[in-house]
Order: sequence, then C-alpha cells, then structure tokens
Amino acid sequence: MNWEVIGIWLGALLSLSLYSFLYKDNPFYKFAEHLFVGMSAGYWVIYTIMNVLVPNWWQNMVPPSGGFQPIWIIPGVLGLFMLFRLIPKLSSYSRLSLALIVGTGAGLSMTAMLQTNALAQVHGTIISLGTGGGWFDWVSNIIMVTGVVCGLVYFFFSKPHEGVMGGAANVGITLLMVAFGASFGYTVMARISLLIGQTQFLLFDWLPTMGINL
Amino acid sequence: MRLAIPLTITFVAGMIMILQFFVPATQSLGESLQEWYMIVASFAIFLGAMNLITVHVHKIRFRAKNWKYSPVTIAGFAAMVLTGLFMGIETGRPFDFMFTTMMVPMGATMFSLLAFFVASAAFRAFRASNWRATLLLASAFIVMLGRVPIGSMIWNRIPLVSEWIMQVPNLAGQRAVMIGAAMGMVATSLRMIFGIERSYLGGTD
Amino acid sequence: MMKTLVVLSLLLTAGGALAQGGEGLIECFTAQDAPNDAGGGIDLVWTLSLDAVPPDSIVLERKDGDGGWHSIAALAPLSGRKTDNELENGVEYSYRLVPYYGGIAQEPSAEVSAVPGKQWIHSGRVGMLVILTLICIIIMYFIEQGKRGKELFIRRIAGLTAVEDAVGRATEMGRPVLYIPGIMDMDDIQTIASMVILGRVAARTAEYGSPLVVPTCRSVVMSVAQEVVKASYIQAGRPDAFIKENISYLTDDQFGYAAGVDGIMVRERPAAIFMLGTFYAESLILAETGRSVGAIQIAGTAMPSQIPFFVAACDYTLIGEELFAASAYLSKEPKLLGSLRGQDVAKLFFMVVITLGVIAATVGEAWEPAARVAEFLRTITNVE
Amino acid sequence: MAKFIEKLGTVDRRVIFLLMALAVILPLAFRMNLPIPIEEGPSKDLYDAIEALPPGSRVLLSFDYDPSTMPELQPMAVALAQHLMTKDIKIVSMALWPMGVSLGNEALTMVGDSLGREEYVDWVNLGYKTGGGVLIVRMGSNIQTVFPNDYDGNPIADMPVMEGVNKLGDFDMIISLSAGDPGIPAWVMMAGDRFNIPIGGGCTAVSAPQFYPYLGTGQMVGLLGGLKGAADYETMVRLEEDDAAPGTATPGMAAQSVAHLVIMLFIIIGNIAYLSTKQKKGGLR
Repeated sequence: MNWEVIGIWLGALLSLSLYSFLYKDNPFYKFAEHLFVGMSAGYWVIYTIMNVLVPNWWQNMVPPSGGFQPIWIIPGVLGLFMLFRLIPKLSSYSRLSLALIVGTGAGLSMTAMLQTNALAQVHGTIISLGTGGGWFDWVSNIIMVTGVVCGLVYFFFSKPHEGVMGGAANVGITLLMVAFGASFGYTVMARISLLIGQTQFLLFDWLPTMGINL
Repeated sequence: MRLAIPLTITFVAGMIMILQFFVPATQSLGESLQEWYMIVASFAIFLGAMNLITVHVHKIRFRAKNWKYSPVTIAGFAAMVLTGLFMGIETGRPFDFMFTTMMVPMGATMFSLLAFFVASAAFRAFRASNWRATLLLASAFIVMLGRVPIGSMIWNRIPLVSEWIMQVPNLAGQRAVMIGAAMGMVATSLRMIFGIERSYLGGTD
Repeated sequence: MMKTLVVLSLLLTAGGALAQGGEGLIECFTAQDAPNDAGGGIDLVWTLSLDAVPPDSIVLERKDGDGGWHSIAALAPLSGRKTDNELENGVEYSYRLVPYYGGIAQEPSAEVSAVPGKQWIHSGRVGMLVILTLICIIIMYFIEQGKRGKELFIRRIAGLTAVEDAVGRATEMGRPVLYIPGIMDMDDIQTIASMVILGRVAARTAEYGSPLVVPTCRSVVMSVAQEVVKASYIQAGRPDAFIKENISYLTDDQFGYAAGVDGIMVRERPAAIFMLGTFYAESLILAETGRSVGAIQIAGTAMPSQIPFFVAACDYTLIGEELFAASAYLSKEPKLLGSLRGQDVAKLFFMVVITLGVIAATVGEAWEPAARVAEFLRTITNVE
Repeated sequence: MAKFIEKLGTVDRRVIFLLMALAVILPLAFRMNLPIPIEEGPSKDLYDAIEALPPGSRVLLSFDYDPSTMPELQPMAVALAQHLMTKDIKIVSMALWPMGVSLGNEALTMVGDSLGREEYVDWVNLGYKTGGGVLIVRMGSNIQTVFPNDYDGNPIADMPVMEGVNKLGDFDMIISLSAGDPGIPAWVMMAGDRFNIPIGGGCTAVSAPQFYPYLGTGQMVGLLGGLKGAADYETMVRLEEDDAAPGTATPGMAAQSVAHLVIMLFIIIGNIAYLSTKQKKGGLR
C-alpha cells in the first residue's frame, strides 16, 4: 500500500458514496456530503489567505523588502469591518465594507455588461441580409435578425403583449424555445464526457488496485 | 442618516469603475479599487467559516437531526485549515494530497451527476404537449443526433442541420436574452450607484 | 498579419541574399505615444524591407539621458511592433533598432523619438460612452416619472404570480421554503437582484409563518441575506419569527455547495424552492433534486447557458431580464416600474439600431450612402 | 399494452439513472467498438495520405496542445504514432506549446515500446521552442540551428533518425495536433504553402470548422476533428493492425453514442406514453 493507492481508494470510495445519492439519500452520501462541505470550506479559507490576503494585502502593506505602506491599512480596516457582523453592537460598520463591494461590482458590471452582452451582440447582428449570397443564406439571415428583434419584444414589460406586439413576442418566445432546446441538446455530450471520465477513473485506476483488470 | 456614508461609498466606488473604463488616465485608480475590493471581500470568508462551524457545533449541542454528521464537517474543515496553515500547501504536502485525492474526485463526481440529471430532465420535460414544446423537443433532438455518428448514419445532412440550428435560431435567441439581461443589469447597477435601490444594506432606517 | 505574410513570403523567395544593415533593412520605423493608456507608453512600429533576408533577431535600443544607447529588448525578427512601458510622461525618448545576423550586430536603423502622455478619453469607447449616457438618462427620466406618480403598466410574469401560491402551499403543508441565491458574490448584479427578491419572498413567509431556509455559497451573501430577511420580518411585524440560523453559509466551492444543498433538499423537503441569481453547471443538479422532492420550483437567471435546464426542470422560469423585473413586479413600487419602462425604451433603441443597420447594410450592397449608415452604426456599437 | 405504455411515461427516474450508468460503463468496460462508419472525409483523407507514404519516409509530428484538450487530442497522438510506426515511418516530433512536449513523449514512448521502436533511431522528440510561425520559418532553412539538441539535451546531429533531415523540406509530411494558436494555421502558412510539404492535422471538435477551408483548397491533406476524428482514426488503424494497443477514443465514442441513444429513446418513450394518455382522456384539445 503506497500513498498513490491510498489516494485512489479515497477518491473512489468518496465518488461511490456521492453516486449512491442517485438511488436515495443514505448514510454514505451524508458522510461524503458533510465531508465535502467541510473540506471545501477549509480549502477556500486557506486559498483566500495564501492567494489573496498574503500577496495582495499583507505583502503590499509590509513588503518583504522592508518598509511599511500605510495606505493598505484602509482595505484591512474595511475587511475587519466585515467581521464586525459577529458583534451585534458594531455590525452596522459592515455596511461600509458592503457598500464598497457592491459599488465596485455595480460599476464594473455596468460597463462590462453593456459592452459584451449588449453592444457586441447588437454589433454582430448588424449584417447585410445578402451575406453569403444564396437564397438559403437570405432565409438564415432573416431568421437571425427577426429572431433577435422579436426576442427583445418578448422582454418588453411596460406594454401588454397584444396585437402586433403580441405576435412579435410570440415569435420571440417560440424562437427562444428552439434556442433552449438546441442549447440543451448541445450540452448533453459534454455532460456525458464527464461521466465517462469518472467511470474511466473507477474502471481503469481503481479496479486494477484490487487486481481486476478489464 | 446612518445610510448616508455607505451610499456615498457605493456611489464613489461605482463611479470610479465606470470612469476608469472610459478615461485611460484613471486606470490605475480603478485597478487599486479593484484590489481593495478583493481584499475586503476576502476577509468575509472568515465570517462564513465561523458561521459554518457555529451551525454545526449548535447541531451537535442540541442533538439536532443528523447531528452525527456534523463532526465530519468540522473535522474536514479543521483538517484542511490546519494542514494548510502549518504544513504548507505545496505539491506533495498533506493539504495538496487531500485536495487532489478527495476534493477533486468529489467535485468531478458531483459534476458528472449531470449526465444522469440531463437524461431524467429530458425524459420528463421534452413532451410534445403543444407546438412550442414540440419545437423545443425537436431542436434538442436534432442537435443531439448531430453530435454522434448515429446521426449521420440516419441522414448524412443531420450534422449540418444541427450546426445550422446552433448558428442561426440558437444564436438569435441567445443574443436576445443577452441584450435584454444587459439592460436589466445596467438599470440595476444604476439604481445601486445612485442609491435608489438600497435594501441590500438592510435595516429600515 | 497579412502584411507580415507578404513580407515573409517575399523574403523567403529572396533567400540567399546577404545580411543587411538597419538602414536598408528596416523601413517605416515610427514611434508614437501609445494610445488610450494612462501614460508611460510609446508604441514602436516598423516593417522589414521586401528584398532582404530576415535577421536572426532585432535589438531595440533607447537613448539614455547621457546620450548613450541601451538595449531594452531583443525581439523576434518578424515581430514588427513593440510598446515600451513605464516611461515618464512628457519626456522625449529616442529609439533605434539593431539587426543581428548570427550574433553579429549590423548597422543600426535611423533614430525615431516620441513623448509619452496619458489620454483623458478612450478613443475606442466614445460610442459606448454616448450610448451608456443616453440609456442612463432614459432610465433616470422614467424613474423620476414613476416617483411623480405616473400610472405605469407592467405585464403579467407567470413565474412571479406563482410566488404567492408557492409560499402559501408551503405553509399549508407545514414545510419550509428554500431560497437559493446563486453561487456568485455580492458584486454580481444578479445576486443583488436576487437579494431584493429575497426581501419580498421573506415578507410573504413572515406573513404566512413558514420557515425560510437560505443556504449561501458566499459569506458576504450570507450576511446580506440575514440583513434583508431580518428587515422584512421586522417590517411584517414578526421579528420573533426570524431565525438567523436558517440563513447559513455552506462553502465557496461550486460542487461542495451543490452537494450540501442537495442534502438540505432531501432532508428538509421544502415545499417551495426559489433559485434566483447566477448559476453555472450546478443549476440542473439542484433543479432535478428539488423536483424529486416534489417542491414547486421557481427559477430565474440571466445565464444563457443555464436557462434551458431551468426551463426543463422547474415549474416556472424567469428568463434573463425577467429576473431583473421581478423586484418591480413584486413590489409595484413606482420608481422600480419607472426603471422598467426605461429599460424598455433602451431595448427599443437597440431594436431600432439593429433594424436600421440591417436595412442599411442590405441596401448598402447596391447603394453606397446606405452602406455608410451601416458602417456608422457598426462603429458606434463597436467597443475596443 | 396501453397501460404498460402509460406506466412507462411515469417510470421512476432511477430506472433512467441505471440505464445511463450501464450505457457508459458497459462500452468502456468491454472496450466496445461500435462500428464507426468510415466514410470519405477529412479523417479518411489523412489516413490515406499516410498510407501512401513509403516505409522509411520522415514525418514531423508537432504537439501543439496542453492537458486541457488532452481527452480529444491525446488519442489522436497515440493513433497517429501507431500508424506511422507500424508503417516504419520515422517520426521527428516537437511542440509549439510548452506542455505538448511531455504529452507527446507519453504517446511516443507508449506506442514505441509496444511496437519495439527505438528512440533516436525510429523517433525523436526535439522539444519546445518559443516563436510559433517564426520558428517554423527558421526551421525551413535549418533545423539544427533551431533545435541543436532534443528535449533531453542530446545533440541531434548524430542521431540515426535525423539522417538526411536538415530542413523542413526534407520531411514527407507535417502533422500538427493543434489546440489553438500557434498551431495548424502557422504550419499551413509558414511550412505547407512555402515548402510544398503536405500538412495534416488534428484539432478539437470546436475548432474543426475553421480549418475546413484549408481542406477545400488542398492546403491540408486531412484533418481529425475532436473525439469523433480520433475514434475514426483508431478504427482505421485497427483495421490494419489487429494486435495494436487499445485506444481510448473508440470506446469513449461508443459510450457517448449509446448514452445519447438511451436519452433519445427515453424522450421517444416519454412522448408515446404522453400521447396515448392524452388520447384516452379525450385529449386536451
């Protein structure tokens, strides 16, 4: 028994315990689940300390080369404010830290979303219907453009979906359904690949440790 | 006016992030703010960790349902934190060993459960109950066929049809969702930055 | 790229020519302030002569204050461009290139110079700035309108009409309501939207008296959720019914979280499950397990890749923007309805841009002025 | 019968789970070779092009990928190595991606050992050098100045496998297993077009369509796309050689196909059951 074999066994037993959930909830699953939650929470604590707090904060404030950068006290203090949640009397200080997080996030996503999710998509849709040349390309391009416009009509909230609006919204939601179906079907292969990967681990890494070679 | 200071911070932080996108001269300001934000958010992980431990200690103390598993969570947490802090996180150390031999396979297993759930969801949901549902069913079916050799055995054009569905109706649908959602996000961000939406700060004052 | 290729292929046909000095070899060597940066950068661009053998490498040199030349970078022969960074703004810098053949330096190129500076506006983002300002003004205008009490309509959103029923059903069955706010942190707008909806859902559970369980994947989300739910319970006059322990943190790990929530679902058997926020691959793991315990499920996300799974496994799905409309729908607050109206107008704007652009581009294949309109619309929607 | 069909519509989902598990486990465990129809196509073209090379030819095999695309590209590396080595073609390998070196070595060593081919005599791994397109151009005039040693630091000058190979033009074919940039486009433009060497390749399923134009113009002799391409190639190599080492792409593809079939079968059953229930109830419209 060496460490590699122990590792394979740990991985295999825990995997099988989690798979047992497919049959029904049971003590093996409960054990693996509780272990997974605990271990991963611990992992992320260490990860955060080692990969964010030490290099991005502590080593900026107290550089290993010597000296002290007082400006870095501010994020440290705001970080500590976050922990004041634990002390009811001081918990309202945490709002300051929260405000920083939410504000930065809001500003960042406002520009990022407008750029990649809106403008880039609009830009990509401004095509000539004749692109490609053949009648089939005409049909495809018309479906594409109508699809985007009608899909947007479906997302209108302040007007009732009646008349022309209603018709367009109907075309829109129909097209969305086709898109969802396609997207679902497309993902199936990737999901099965994951299962194939795990099955190969169990069949070709774990079984051989018991002398079973398929 | 206890909300005034937090709302000001939100406003200033949000504005800096928008500004640095359009004004190259302020890029370094934006970068520092993002770094600060990352540090502040990282501190919060201790809050969560404390909560997790408290909840499970609580469960054990009051013998709540399934309390017998709570020590497992605490032990798992302690094992990772203690080995990580005191024995290092480099390859080959206990922390790394537990990560690669236990956490990675568990994550992969949970991920692979999707293969089963995709099957059961497809079985139950893809019913031709009306024409719209039939379209959803048909597009899923054709795209699935187009991904495996069986598809081209049935009709050699199936992969092409599936490709077309992905490139035309699917792309159009995705774009509509993305543009719409972007408007929702811009409006929500705007309401946060200008303090119109403030319920996330809690409190009624 | 194309240019390099042409140069390259011509170069190769001329194989066997002799090594050349920088003067004959390097053409069009220019230096200019790097655009759209915070200063401190100079862009250097050059092409190689068409009738020379490419050198093994090229060394870029910068003139120091004392007038001597110092090597600052050794470059691949065909690279053709380099940005020198971390310079002082407002100071003039001079550069030259020295080609090397087989380790032997040749005659250097002519000298070029430039002054780095910072820019106050990103030239590739002006169009976006105009559009963003426009959208913000529109939305703010309608929010004002709403505040002033203008009557605003909102269409029916099936998933949100069901919120009341779902909570009511949970109360009847004496089972809890489970609320899953996605796996992203508070900086994600969908999480924020989810927190706002959580406030409304909590108001209902407070009213009906069924327990509300909120497992979170992020510490900050946990603490915000506690605040939001507590505020709702206080507002509903039921502060006693608020149980802080029901809003707990599990783990930051995506699948660890999924495993934990699956466990909660099968053991607590919630009668109603809300999944609103940012979801990734775990969406279907949660939704199928929720389905198996017989809960009414209301999901909502703006992640295009996950919507299909929610549509397949949940009773109601808020698609994309519907998630952001939820807080307005549930509260019927005038300023939120106004904001929604503003979003609609912004979408109308994009629809017009798309329609105009497509027509112009199509007509433009035959009629030049229309092509220019299409080009203009493409330019303003292009962001660097 | 009608009742049975209706029952099928509400079958316990664990039955589906079980069938899915079997659909994946059985093909893998029994190394199922679902007949993969070998039609005319880019995979077959590549096979035929290699088939047409006389023994003793020299092929440059470039491993331009990293572990993230290994599931798709590694089986190709193995199958190609197998085909080349059984045909007594000398392999000179290299990598435009740093991580490609060890992945390539894994494939070559495994196949080489099983077929009794010797490193430095029948194959060699030159290793990785940065530079992409420029590197290729320089190899066009002299390989030894670019790669004086192989990945292990052994001088390549006196290796039997390098005999008569001084520049790219001395190769009879170049094959790039490419996960992105630099990869196939660089080889086609910098080596294929320039020195008239046939270029073959393998890539991920996602990126395959972007290379179809090269096939149309003859700039590439053949292409393996994704797991499907890898499985095609394994099948073709196996037809030639019975005792060949087992591949992973074919059973993987078989498992994929069977699992897809199971899901589609369930969708069909679900709909039959649904429609028959609806009819019996007098239909909901």
